[in-house]
Amino acid sequence: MCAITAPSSSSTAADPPAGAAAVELHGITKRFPGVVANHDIDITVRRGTVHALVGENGAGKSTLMKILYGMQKPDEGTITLDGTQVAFASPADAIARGIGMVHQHFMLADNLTVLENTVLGSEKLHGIGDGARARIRELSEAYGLGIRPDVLVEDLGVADRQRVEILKVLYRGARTLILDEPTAVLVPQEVDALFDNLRGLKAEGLTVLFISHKLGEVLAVADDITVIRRGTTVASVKPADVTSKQLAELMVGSELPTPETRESTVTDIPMLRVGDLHLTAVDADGVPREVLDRISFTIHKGEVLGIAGVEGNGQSELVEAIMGLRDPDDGSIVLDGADISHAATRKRREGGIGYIPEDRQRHGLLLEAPLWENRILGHTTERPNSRGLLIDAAAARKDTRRIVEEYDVRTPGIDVTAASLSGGNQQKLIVGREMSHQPKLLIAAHPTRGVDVGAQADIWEQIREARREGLAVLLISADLDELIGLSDTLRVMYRGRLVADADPAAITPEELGSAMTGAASGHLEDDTAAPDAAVRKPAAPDTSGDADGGQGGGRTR
Amino acid sequence: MSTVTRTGAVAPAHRPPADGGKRRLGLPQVLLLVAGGLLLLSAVRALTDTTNLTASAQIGGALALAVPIGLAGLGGLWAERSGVINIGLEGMMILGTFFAGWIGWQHGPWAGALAGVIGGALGGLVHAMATVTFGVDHIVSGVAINILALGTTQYLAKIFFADGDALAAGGTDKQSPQVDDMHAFSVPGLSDWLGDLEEKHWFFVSDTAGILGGLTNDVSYLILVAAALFVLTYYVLWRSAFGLRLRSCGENPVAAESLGVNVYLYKYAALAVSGALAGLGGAFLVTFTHIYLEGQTGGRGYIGLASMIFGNWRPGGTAMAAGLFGFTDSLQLRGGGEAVHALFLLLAVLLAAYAVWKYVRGGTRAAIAAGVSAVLLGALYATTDTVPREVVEATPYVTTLVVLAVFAQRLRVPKWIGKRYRRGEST
Amino acid sequence: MKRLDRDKLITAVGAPVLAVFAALVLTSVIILISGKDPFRAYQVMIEFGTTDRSAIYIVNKSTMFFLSALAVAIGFRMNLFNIGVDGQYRIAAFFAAAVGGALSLPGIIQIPLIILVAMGVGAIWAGIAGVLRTTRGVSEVITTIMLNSIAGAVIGYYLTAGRLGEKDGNLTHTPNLPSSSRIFMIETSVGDINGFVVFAVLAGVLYWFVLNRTRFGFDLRSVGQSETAAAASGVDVKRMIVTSMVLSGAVAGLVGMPTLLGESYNYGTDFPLGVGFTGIAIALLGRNHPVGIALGALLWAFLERTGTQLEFEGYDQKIVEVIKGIIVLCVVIAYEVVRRWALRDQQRRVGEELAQARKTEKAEVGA
Amino acid sequence: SDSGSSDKGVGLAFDVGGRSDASFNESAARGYDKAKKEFDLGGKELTARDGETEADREQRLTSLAEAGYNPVIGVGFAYGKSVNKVAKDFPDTTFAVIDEASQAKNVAGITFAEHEGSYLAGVAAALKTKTGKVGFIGGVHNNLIKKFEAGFVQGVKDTEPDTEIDVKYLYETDIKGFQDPLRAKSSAEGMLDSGSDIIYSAAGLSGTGSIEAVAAQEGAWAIGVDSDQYRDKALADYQDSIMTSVVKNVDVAVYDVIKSVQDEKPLTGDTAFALKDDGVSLATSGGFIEDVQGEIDAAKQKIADGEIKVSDTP
Ligand SMILES: Nc1ncnc2c1ncn2[C@@H]1O[C@H](COP(=O)(O)OP(=O)(O)OP(=O)(O)O)[C@@H](O)[C@H]1O
Ligand SMILES: Nc1ncnc2c1ncn2[C@@H]1O[C@H](COP(=O)(O)OP(=O)(O)OP(=O)(O)O)[C@@H](O)[C@H]1O
Ligand SMILES: [Mg+2]
Ligand SMILES: [Mg+2]
Repeated sequence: MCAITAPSSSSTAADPPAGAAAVELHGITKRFPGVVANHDIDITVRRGTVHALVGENGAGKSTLMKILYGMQKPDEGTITLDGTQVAFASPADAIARGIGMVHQHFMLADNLTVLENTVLGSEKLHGIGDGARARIRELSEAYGLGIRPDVLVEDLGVADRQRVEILKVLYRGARTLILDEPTAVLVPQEVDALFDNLRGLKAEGLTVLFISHKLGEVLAVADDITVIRRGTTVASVKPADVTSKQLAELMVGSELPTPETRESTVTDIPMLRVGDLHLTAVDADGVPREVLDRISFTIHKGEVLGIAGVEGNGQSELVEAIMGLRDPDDGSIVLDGADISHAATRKRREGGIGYIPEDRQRHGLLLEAPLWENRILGHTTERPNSRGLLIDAAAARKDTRRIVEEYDVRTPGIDVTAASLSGGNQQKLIVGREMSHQPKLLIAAHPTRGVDVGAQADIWEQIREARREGLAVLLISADLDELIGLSDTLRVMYRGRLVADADPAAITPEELGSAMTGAASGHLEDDTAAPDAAVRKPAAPDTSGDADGGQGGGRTR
Repeated sequence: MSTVTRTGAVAPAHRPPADGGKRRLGLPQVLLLVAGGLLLLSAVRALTDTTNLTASAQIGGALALAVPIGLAGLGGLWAERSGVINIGLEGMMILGTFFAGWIGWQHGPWAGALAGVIGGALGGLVHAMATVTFGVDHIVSGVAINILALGTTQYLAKIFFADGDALAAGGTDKQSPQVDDMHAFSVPGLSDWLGDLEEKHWFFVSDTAGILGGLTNDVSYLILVAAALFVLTYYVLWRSAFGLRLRSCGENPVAAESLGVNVYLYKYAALAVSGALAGLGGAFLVTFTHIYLEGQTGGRGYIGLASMIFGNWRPGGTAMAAGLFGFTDSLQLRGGGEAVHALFLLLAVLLAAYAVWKYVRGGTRAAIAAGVSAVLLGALYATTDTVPREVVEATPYVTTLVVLAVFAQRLRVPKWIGKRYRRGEST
Repeated sequence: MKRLDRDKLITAVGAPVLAVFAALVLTSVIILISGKDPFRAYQVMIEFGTTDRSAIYIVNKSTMFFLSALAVAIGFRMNLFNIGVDGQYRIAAFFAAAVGGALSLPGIIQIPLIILVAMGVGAIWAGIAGVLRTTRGVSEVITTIMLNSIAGAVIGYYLTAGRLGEKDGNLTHTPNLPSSSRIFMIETSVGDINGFVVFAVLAGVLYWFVLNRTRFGFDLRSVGQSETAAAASGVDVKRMIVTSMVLSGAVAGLVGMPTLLGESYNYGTDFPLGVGFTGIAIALLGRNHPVGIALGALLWAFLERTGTQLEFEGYDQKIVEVIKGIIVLCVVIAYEVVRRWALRDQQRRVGEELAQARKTEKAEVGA
Repeated sequence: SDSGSSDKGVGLAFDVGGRSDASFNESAARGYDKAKKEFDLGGKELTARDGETEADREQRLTSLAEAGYNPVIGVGFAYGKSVNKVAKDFPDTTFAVIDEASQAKNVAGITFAEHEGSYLAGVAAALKTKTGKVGFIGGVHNNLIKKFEAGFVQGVKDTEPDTEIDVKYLYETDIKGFQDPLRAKSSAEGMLDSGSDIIYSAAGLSGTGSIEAVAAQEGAWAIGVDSDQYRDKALADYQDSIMTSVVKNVDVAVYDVIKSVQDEKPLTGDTAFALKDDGVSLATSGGFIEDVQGEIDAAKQKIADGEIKVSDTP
C-alpha cells in the first residue's frame, strides 16, 4: 500500500554538521503532581535513523517526547539538536527547528477541515487558501497519503486521521519526526504502509523517534532502541541483539506473556443471544443510515467471541446496543434467557453484564472523582457500594483498596482522582471493578489498548480465569494478536454486517486483516482449499498507485 | 495519561460523498430563500391587512432594536469561537453604556462610541484574566463580571455625572447629560423612490420597497458600522490566519498548542474583541437615545447570547436571530396586539411548510410536531382578533423558544467550549 | 490521607481568607479614591451589622438567598446552568399565593398545600427547560432566560384586578392568605425570626445528604462530571437532567415562601424581584456546598444590611454593590490560586519522595 | 430615643430612582430643600435599592426614626406598608408616605389626583391635535400609571369624542419599563408613523426616548410628566417640542408635611392633593398651550366643582 516515492521538494534543510547527533537529551527530569514522569533521562539519536522508545505505561515516554517538542518544559536537563543546545518555549520553537510530532492522541479539531488543521500555526508557509491546498495535494500525492483537503476531519476514519497527522508534520518540513504510538489503531496492512513510509523518510535523511508497545514492530523498523522504565532510561540496544522477549523483560523485569488460549472451556449453554439486530442512526444531515444490519450471534458460557473489524464498521454501535446505550430498531438481545432488547442500561448491568469501554476516559471513569467513587460507578446499586438507597462509602473504599492491591493499580492512594493515574492504571482499575461483580457476560472493547505488556498479561489472565469459571466474553480489539490469542470464535465485521467467521486456531493476523477490509467473506480457512465461494484473496488488495482503493478499505472515500 | 482515545467516525463508508464538509447554501439558494420569505411576508401582510408588517419605519425600528442585541451576540460569538463562554456580555454592555455616556456628553457621540468600545474591552480583559490566566470557570467569572460592572458603574455614575459640569449639564447619579446627535445616513435618491413605491401598497413590490426603504433610509452610522462588523467578523474569523487560529482554540486548543499557537494570546484577543463589541452595543444604546441611563441595557446582553446560540455560532445566523428579535419587538411596540396577531399566521404558515419539508425527508416525528404546532397557531389566529397585551410582551421570547425547539438539534457548538485549558496540562 | 486532609483544609480556609483580604484591599482603594475613610466604613459595617436587630434581619434575608442558591447549586452539580430560578420562584410564589388566598383551610393543611403548590409550579416551569433540553437539545441557558421573561408576562396577565389580583391603592396583589396560613415566628426580644428558616436548614441538610449519601445523589453527580460515563454506567442521563431541573425548580419554588407566608401574605406587584440572580452569585461563593452557600447567603445579607447604614453615615451605598462584585471575583480567583498552590506543594513533596525511591531502584538496576 | 422633637431635622427615604430622577423623587427633594432652608433644619436622605423587600424599607425608615428625624417621609407608594408598620413603633414621630393613602394616627398618606392632571392634558391634546390622533405611552402597566391613562383618555374623549387614542405600555410588570428609552423611542415612532401627533408619556426615565422621537418630527408635541419637563436640563434640546407637563407637586406636599410638624400641627391620615388643591397642575412653560388655556381652565373648574368626575381606572 502506498509505496513511497521521494517527495518533490526534498532536503530543503541545510545539512547538519557531520558527526553531531540529531537529538541528544541529557539529564532530563520532569515532575508532575504526585509523580516523577522523567528522571535523569539520557538519549542520543543518530541522524537518519529510526529510533524506538519502549517502556511500560506511564514510564514517561510521551512526556519525554513532549519535552523534546516544546510542549512541556523540563525541570532539569538539556536538549541538544545537531550539536547546539536549545531551549524551547513552545512547540513553535521546536517546529522552527525542524521537529514534528504525531501525538499519541489525535491533535485534530473535528469541526475544521483537513486543510485548516494542516495549515494551522504555519499559515505563513503557503497561506490558508489555494496555495496551501496545492501544497497539500502535492505532499499527499508524493507520499501516497490520499488526502482530500476540504473534508471535515469529523468525517474521517482513524487511519485517515493518522495520515492527516503525518501530513501536518510533513507540511512543516520537519527533519525530525516523533511518532507516539502511531500504530495502536491501525490494521496490519496500514502498519506496513506506515513502515514503508518511515523507511522512505529515513532514506531522505529524516530522523524518526518512534514509540510503540508492539515489540514486534519495534524490532522490525527500528535502528536503535531505548528502554525506559519508571521515568528513566535503563538500556539502549540494537534490534539485532535482542528478542522481543528480552526487550519486554528489560521493560518490566518479568516474562513476556502471550495471549494464547489453552484448553477450550466453551460450553453449550448460551449466555448471550443476539438475533437479527438492526440499528439505523440519523447523521448530522438528517439522513438515516444503517449502522447494524441483521447481526446475529450467540456466545456460550465459557466462550470468548472475538470481533475483528476496522474501526468505524459498527463495532462500537454493536457494543452500545448490547449495553442499552442505543435502542435497536429491530432484533433481539437475550441474556441468560432473559430478553433485554429494550431494557435500561442499569438493568442490564445488574443482570450481569460487565463492560470495559473502548474509550475509558469518556465512558469508564469520572476523571475528577477519587478512585473509590470510580469504583462505585456503574455498580451503584450493588454491594458493597450501596445498602438500600444509600451509598456505603466505607465498604466501597475498602473494596477499592482490595482492587488496587489485587490488580496492581499503581497509585498513591484511593483518594486521588482518576485523572492522576496513567492510562494503564486507569484500565486496571476498570477491569478490577468490572470483574468484582462476577459478570455473566463481559464486553471488553480494546481491553489492553495502550496498556503495557506487564499489565496486558494481567488483564488477559483475568479474562481467561473468569472464562474458566463460565464467563462469556464479547471481545473487540484492534490488536489482532490479542484477538486471535484470546478468542474461541472469531467473526469479522464490515459495514455493519458480520461478513465472515474464522477459527482462531487456524488463522494468521494477516489473513484476518485482509478480511477486515472486506476482501473476503464467509468462513475463512487457513488452507487455500476454501470450501465454497468464500474466496480469500491471497494478500491485501491492490496496493500501488490508486489511493482510493488501497487505503485499507472500509474507509470513507 | 496514556489512554488512546481515537474514536473513528461511525461507519464512514456509508456517508454520502461530502464535498467541503457540510452543505452550504450558495448565493442562488440564499436569494431564493429571501424571495420566498418576502413573498410569504407580503402574503400575510395582504391577508391580515397589517401594513405595519413591512412598513419601512417598522423595519427601521426593528433595526435599531436589533443592533444592540446583535452586537452583543457578535461579541458572544468571538468569545465562544475561542472556547470561552461569555455570560458576562451584559456586564460588558453596561460598561459600554457608561463609558459612552461619560465620554460622549463631553466629546461627542463618536468619541463616546469609541469609549464604549474600550470600556467593554476592559470587561472582556477581566474575563480573560479570570478564565484564561486563573482558570476560573467561565460562567462563574461571567456572573461575577455582571455584578461587578453593574456595581462599579452605579458607583462611578455618582462621581462622574452628579457633580460639577456634568451636574450643571443635566447629569444625575442615574443618567449622563445629553450626548450630541450622531446624524443619520440615507442612500440619496433611493429612499424617495422606495418611499413612493411603498405608498402604493402593491402586493410584494411595495412590501419589498418598504423593507429596502427601512434598510436604506435614515440609518444611523453606528448601524452601518455594526453591519460592517458582521461582515468583517466573517472575513476575519473564516478567511484569515488569525481567525483560523482563534477558532482552533475553541475547537481543540491542545491541537492548536501542539502546532505552536499561543492559545492564551488568542483567547485574550478574542475576549477583548468580544467585550469591545458588547461595549459598542452599549454605546449604540447611548448614542441612539442620546443619554446614558442606569439599567438601560435591560438584559440585552443575555438576549444577545441567546441570539448567538440561535444563530448557530455564525455571524449570519446571529444577525438573523437578532433581526428576528428586533422585528418582533418592534412589531409589538409599534403595532401592538393586531400586528403580533398577524405574526401568528406567518408562524403557522412557516411551521406548516417546515412540517411538509420534514415529512418529505422522512422525519415523521418532527413533521408531526411542527404540523400540530402550525394547526394550533392557525386555530389561534382564526379564533382571536388581537393578542392580549401581556402575551404581546412575551412574543419575542415565545418565538425564540418555538424556533429553537424546532431547530436546535442542528446547532453546532464549538467543541472545547467552556472547558478549562491549561498550557501543558492536557494530553 | 493526612496530606490530603491538609490540602483540603488549605483550600477550605486559605482561599476564603485570601479572597476576603484581596477584596478588602481593592474596596479600600475604591473608597479612598472617592476621598472617604475605608476603615471607618468597615467599622460602621461591623458595628451595625452585628447588632441584634441586624442579626435577625440577616437571618431572615439570607433564608431567601440560601434557598435560591441551593436551587442554582442543584443545577450546577449537574452541569446545568439554571439561570431561570428567578422566573421559577416568582411564578411559583404567585400561583401559591393565588391558591392560598382562595382557600381557607386549617393551617396544618393549608401551609403545606401552599408550599407544595409553589414547589410544583416551580418544578413545572424549570421542567419545561429540562424537557426541551432532553427532547429537542435546546440549551437550558437560553430556555431559562426566555422563561424568566415569559413568567413575568404570565404573572402580569393574571395579576390584574378581575383575574387573580385585586387592586389595593397603587398595588395589585392576590387576595390575602387567611391568618391560618401564616408561618410561625421564632420570637426574640428584638424581633421575629421567620419560621421558614427551619425549612431552609432542612432543605440544606437534605441537599447535602441526598447528593453525598444516596445512590440517586451519586448518579446525579456522575452525570455532572461526565455525561458519557454516567450513561455507560447505567444512569438514564436524559431522565436525570429532567429530574434535576425539576428538583431545582421545586427548591426555587421555596424561595418566595418566607416572604409569602411570613411577611407579605400575598403576591403583589411589590414582591421581591431578582433573588434568583443573587442565588447564582451565592452558589458560586459557596461552591455548591450547603455550608458554603449558607455562609455566602449570610455574607450577602450582611452587605445588604450594612449598605443602608453606610449611606446613613455619608458613604455611597453603591459601594456595597462594588464590594459584592469584587468579592465574587476574588473568591473564585482565590480558590483557583490556592488550589494550584496546594497542587504544586504536593507535587514538590511527592516528587522528593519518589526521587528518593527512584535512586535506590536505579542503583539496583545498575548492579 | 423616640423623640418627638425635630432637632435632627427631616428624614427622607427615596424610592429607587433616587434624588435626581427627574420625577417625583426629585420633586420631593425640592420641597425638602425648600423647607430645610426656610426652617433651618438638618436632614438625612436615604435611597432604595433595586429588588428590595419590606424588611429593607422598614429598616430604612426605622434607622431614620431611631436617629431622631422627624418627620420621616417615604417617597413612593412602595413605602405604603412599611411606613404604617414602623409608625407604630414610633408614636411620637410623624411619618408620611407619598402616593399611598393611610389611616394610621401618626402617618400622613399623601395621594395626588394624577388622573385629574392627566384629564387636563387630555383636554389640551384633543384641542391641539391636527391629525385627530394622540398617543399615550406608559412605562409599566401598573395601577399608578393606569390612573394617568384613565384621566388622559377621558379628557380627550370629553373634549373631542372623535379623536383616536393609541395606548401602549412598554412592559407589563417589569420595572425596567421606567428606564428603557430605546423602547420608548421605538414605541413613540410607531405612534407618530401611524398618525398621532401628540404623545403623552408616563414612563419615568424612559420618557426621554419618546420625547426625543417626538422632537424629531416637526409639528408633533410631547406631554411630559411629574415635573415640568420643559425646564429639565437633560431635555433642553427638545424643549420646543414639550407642549406641557402634568406636574405632580410632590414638593408642595413634602413641604406641607414638614411645615405641619414645625407648626406642631402634624398632618395625619389621608391627605389627598387634588387638582383643586394644586396638588397636580398643568405646566405652562413655553407658552405652547396659551391658546387653549381658556378651555383648560374651564375643565379645571368643572372638576373642582365636582361637575366632572374623573375616573382613576381605564
Ligand atoms: N500533564 C500531566 N499532569 C500530571 N501528570 C502527568 C501529566 N502527563 C503525564 N503525567 C504522568 O506522568 C507519567 C508519565 O506519563 P506518560 O504519558 O509520559 O507515560 P507513557 O510512557 O507515555 O505511558 P503510555 O505508554 O501509557 O502512553 C504518568 O504517571 C502520567 O500519569
Ligand atoms: N464553609 C465553606 N465555605 C466555602 N467552601 C466550603 C465550605 N465548606 C466546604 N467548602 C468547600 O466545598 C467543597 C466540598 O467540601 P467537602 O469535600 O467537605 O464536602 P463533601 O462532603 O465532600 O461534599 P461534596 O461532595 O458535595 O463536595 C470543598 O472544596 C470545600 O473546600
Ligand atoms: Mg504515552
Ligand atoms: Mg466530595
